[in-house]
Amino acid sequence: MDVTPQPQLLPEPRRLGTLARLAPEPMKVVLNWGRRYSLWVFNFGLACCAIEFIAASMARHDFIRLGVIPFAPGPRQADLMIVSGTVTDKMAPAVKRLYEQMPEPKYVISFGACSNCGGPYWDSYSVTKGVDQIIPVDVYVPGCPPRPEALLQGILKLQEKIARESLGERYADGSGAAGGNGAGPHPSPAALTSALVTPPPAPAADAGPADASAPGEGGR
Amino acid sequence: MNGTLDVILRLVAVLVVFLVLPLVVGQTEHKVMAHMQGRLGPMYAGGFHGWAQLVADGVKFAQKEDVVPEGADRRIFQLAPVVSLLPYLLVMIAIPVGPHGFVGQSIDAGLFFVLAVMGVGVLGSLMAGWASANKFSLLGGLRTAAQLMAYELPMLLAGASVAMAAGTLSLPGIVQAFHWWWIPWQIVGGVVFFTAGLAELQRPPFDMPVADSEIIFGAYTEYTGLRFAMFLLAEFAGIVVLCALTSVLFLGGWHGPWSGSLGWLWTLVKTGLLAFVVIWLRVTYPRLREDQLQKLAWTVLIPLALAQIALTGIVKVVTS
Amino acid sequence: MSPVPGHGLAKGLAVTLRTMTRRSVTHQYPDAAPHLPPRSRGVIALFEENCTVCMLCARECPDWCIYIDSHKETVPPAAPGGRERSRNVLDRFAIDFALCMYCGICIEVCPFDALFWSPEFEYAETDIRELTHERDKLREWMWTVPTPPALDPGAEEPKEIAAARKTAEKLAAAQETAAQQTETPEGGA
Amino acid sequence: MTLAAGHPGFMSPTGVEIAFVLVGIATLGAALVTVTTKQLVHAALWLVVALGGFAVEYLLLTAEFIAWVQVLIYVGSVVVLLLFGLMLTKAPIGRSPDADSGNGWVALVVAVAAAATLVWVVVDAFRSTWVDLGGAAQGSAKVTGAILFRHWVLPFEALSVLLLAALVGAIVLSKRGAPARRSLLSKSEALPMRGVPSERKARES
Repeated sequence: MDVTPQPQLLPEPRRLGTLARLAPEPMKVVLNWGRRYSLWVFNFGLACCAIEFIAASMARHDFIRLGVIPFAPGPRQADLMIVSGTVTDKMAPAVKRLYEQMPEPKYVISFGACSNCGGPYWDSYSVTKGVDQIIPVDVYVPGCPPRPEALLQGILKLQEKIARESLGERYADGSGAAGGNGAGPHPSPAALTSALVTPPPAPAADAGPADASAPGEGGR
Repeated sequence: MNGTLDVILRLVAVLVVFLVLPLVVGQTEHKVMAHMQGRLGPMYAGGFHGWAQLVADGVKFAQKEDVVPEGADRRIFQLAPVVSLLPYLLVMIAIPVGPHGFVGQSIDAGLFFVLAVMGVGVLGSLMAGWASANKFSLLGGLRTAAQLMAYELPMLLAGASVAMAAGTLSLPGIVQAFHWWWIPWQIVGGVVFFTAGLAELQRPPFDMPVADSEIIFGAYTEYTGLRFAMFLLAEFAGIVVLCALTSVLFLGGWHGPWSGSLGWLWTLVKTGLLAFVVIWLRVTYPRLREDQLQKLAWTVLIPLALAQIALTGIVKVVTS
Repeated sequence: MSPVPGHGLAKGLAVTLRTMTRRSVTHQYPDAAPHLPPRSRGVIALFEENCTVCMLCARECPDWCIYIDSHKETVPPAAPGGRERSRNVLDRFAIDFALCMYCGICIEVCPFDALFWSPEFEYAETDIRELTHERDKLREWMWTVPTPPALDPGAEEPKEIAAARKTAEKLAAAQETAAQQTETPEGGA
Repeated sequence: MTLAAGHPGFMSPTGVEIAFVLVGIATLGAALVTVTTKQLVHAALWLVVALGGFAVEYLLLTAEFIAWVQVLIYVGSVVVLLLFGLMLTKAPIGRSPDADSGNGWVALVVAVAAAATLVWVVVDAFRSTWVDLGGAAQGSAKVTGAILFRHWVLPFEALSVLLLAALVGAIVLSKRGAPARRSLLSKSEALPMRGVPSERKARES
C-alpha cells in the first residue's frame, strides 16, 4: 500500500471561526496568544515514545503549565496532535484520517525518531518513513525516545512558531508556500522527500536540492 | 421608567455573573485539580499562575473551524448548544443572593421554575446526541436521557422537602424561613439534592454519558469551536447554579454573621465552598458504571429522599 | 471491609485533600534547568581534532545516520629526502538526529575518542532537515560535554595521565638540576 | 375566577390578551407541525415548543404554578422519555417515508370533533366567567394547593390510589418476570454443565 500523498490537493474547508476571519491586524496578536496557550492535545501514542509523552503529562513535568491540555477526548476538540511512536503503513491511514477530523487551525508535533523518519525501522517494509509523509508536521522532536523535557521544549518551539504566524498566510494557499519549511497544509511529496545528503560534487553533475522526487521513496 | 431601568440593571448584573463565575469555577478546577494531583496546573497563560488559561481557551475556540458533519441534522445540531446553555442563564435570574430583594427576579413558584428550567437544559444534550449522526453521540444521548430520568425524581423530592419545611415555593421565602437547626434536619435531603444535581450535570463521578474511554465524548463528540465551548460553559454554569441552589435551599443562603450587610458574601462563600466540593469529588472518585449509576438513584437516593420527606412532614406536624 | 459505611469514600477524599496541602512535585522545566544525570544521552558531540576518518562509527551505526565524507591529502615529507605521507582529511561529518536511535555504539567504537555524549536535549526543530547536525554544530556540542566523573579514591591512575605526569616530572627534574648547575657557579663566585 | 360585573367585551383587547392570542397561534402552529412533519425527532422537538407555548399561556393567565409544573413534567420528563424511546428505535435523520400511516383524514376528523366538543363544553361552562388578570394571582401555588386539598381532595386521593396501584403493578410485574428469567437462565446454564461431561465421556468411550 502506498501511503505517500499524491500531489493533488484535497478540498479543505477553510471555514474558520468568525473571529479568525474578521480580525484586524492588532487583534492577531491576541488571537495568536489564544492559540498559543490553549493547545488541547490529542495523543497519538503508537509505541514506546508514548510513555514519555505520558510522563510529560504527569505531575512531574505537567505540560498543562504550558497550556497543553490533555482533556481533548477526540480529534474534534483537539488543536495539537502529538504522534509519538512508530507509524506503520497499516496505521498511517488512521493517522491521516484522525488528522483530517481535527478542526483548523491544527498543529502536529512529531515526537521521537520513529515518527520523525522511521528511526531504527527505517528500512522495514512496513514502517512509514516518517509521519510527515502523510501529514504536515510543525515541530520535530529528536530522541529515541526523547526526554519529557524535550517534548516541553518542542512545545515551546511550536508556541514560538504560533506567536509568529498569521492564519492568513497559513491558509492563503494550500500549495505549501506558507511557512519557511514548506510544511504548509499540504506540502508536496517532493518538498518532503528532499535529499538530506548532498552528493559529493565530483561524480554527480546535477546536484539539485530536490532530486529524490520519485514517489514512494523515503529519500533518507 | 425607573422600574424598567431597575429590571435592565438586574438582568445585566445576572449576565455578568453568568459570564464570570463559570470561568472562575473553571480556573479553580484547573488549579485545585492540579494541586490535588501534586501538579501545578496552568502557569504561563496570562503570566501570573496562568490566570488567563480559560480566556486563552475562549480566544482559541472562537477561531476554530466550525465543523458540522455531513450526515448531521444541521439545524438541530447547531441549535443544541444554545438550548443547553440558555436555561442556566434563566435559572440564575431566580436565585436570591442577598436579603432585601437582592435577586434578579423574584418568582412565586421559584423552586419549581428552577428545577423545570434546569431539566430543559438537558434537552440540549439529547438534541446534540441525536443530531450528530454519530453512534457514540447517540449512545451518549441515550445515557444522558436515562440518567436524567433517574436523577430528576430524587432531586425534585429533596427540593419538595425543603419547600414543605418552609411552607413556600419561593426561593427568597425559603431562605427567609431558614433557621440553623434546618441543617441537621434537612441534611439527608441536601446530600440527595447535591448528588442528584451532580448526576444531572454529568459531572464526575457521574460522567457516564461523556465517558471518554468508551464513547469518545458522548453527545459532544462532533462539536468543535464555539459550539463546543458553549457546552463547556453550560457545564460550569451548571455547577454554579447547582451550588448556589444547594446553598440557598439547604445551607441558608445569606444567613450568617452580619447578614444584613454582608449577606451576598455569605451566599458567594457557601456557593464557592460547594463548588470546591464538586471539584474535589471529581478528582477523588472514579466513574460509576451505568448500572451502578442507575442503582444508586433508584435504590439509595429515592428512598432517602422519601424518608426525608416523611421526616420533614412529621417534624412539621409536631412543631406547628 | 471496614465497619463504617462510606469509610473508603472518606479516605479517598482525605488523600486528595492531603496532596493538595503538600508541595507539588512538578519540575518547572523552561524556568529551571533540569538536573540531568551526567551520562544522560542527549546529543552526540564531535571532537573533530581527534577524528581520523576511520569510518568505524558510520559503519557500526545501526541506523546509518552518520554521514562522513573525506579525501586524502599528501603531506610533504617532514625532513628533506623523506617519504611523502598521505593523510585523511575530514570534509563532512554529519549525524541525522531525526534518525539516530541514541544507542551510543558510535561512541563506544570510536578508537580515538572523537565522539562524546552530551546531555543537551533542546534541539527540536520545525524543519526536519535542520536535525541533521553538520560538523560545526557537532563541534559546538563539545562545549556542553560534562567532565568525566572522578575516579574512585585509590584507583590506579589512568595510563596517559601517568605517562604525562612522568614526562612532566622528568622535565621538571631536568630543569631543576639545570637551575642548580647554573646557580652553583654563581653562588661560588 | 370571579364573575365579572360588567362584560369586558372582545372589542378592546388588552396587551395580555393580544399576547395570549399570539402565543396561542404559535402554539397551534407548533402542534400542527408536530403531527404533520415526517421527521420523527423533529416532531418530538416541535412538541416541546407546543408544550412550552402552553406553559406561556398558563403564565399569562397568572397560573404560575401550573406553568412550571407543565414545563417540569412534560418538557423535562415526558419529552425526554419520548426522545429516549426514539433514540432506542434508531430514529433516522431526515424524512421517514413510513411516518404517514395513511389515516390522516380519519385523524383529522377525530381531532376536529374532539376540539369542537371541548371548545363547546368549555365555552358553555364558563360563558360569563372572566379571569381578573389585574387582581391577586389566582393560579399561584398557595391558591392551587388550597383548592386542591379543600374542594378537590377526593379526586386527588382517587388519583393517588390509581398511581399507587400502577406502582404496585409495575413492581409485581418486574418481580414476576425476574424469577422466571432466572430459572430460564439457570436451566440454560445447567444444561451444558451437565451435558459436557457426558459428551466427553461418550467421546472417550
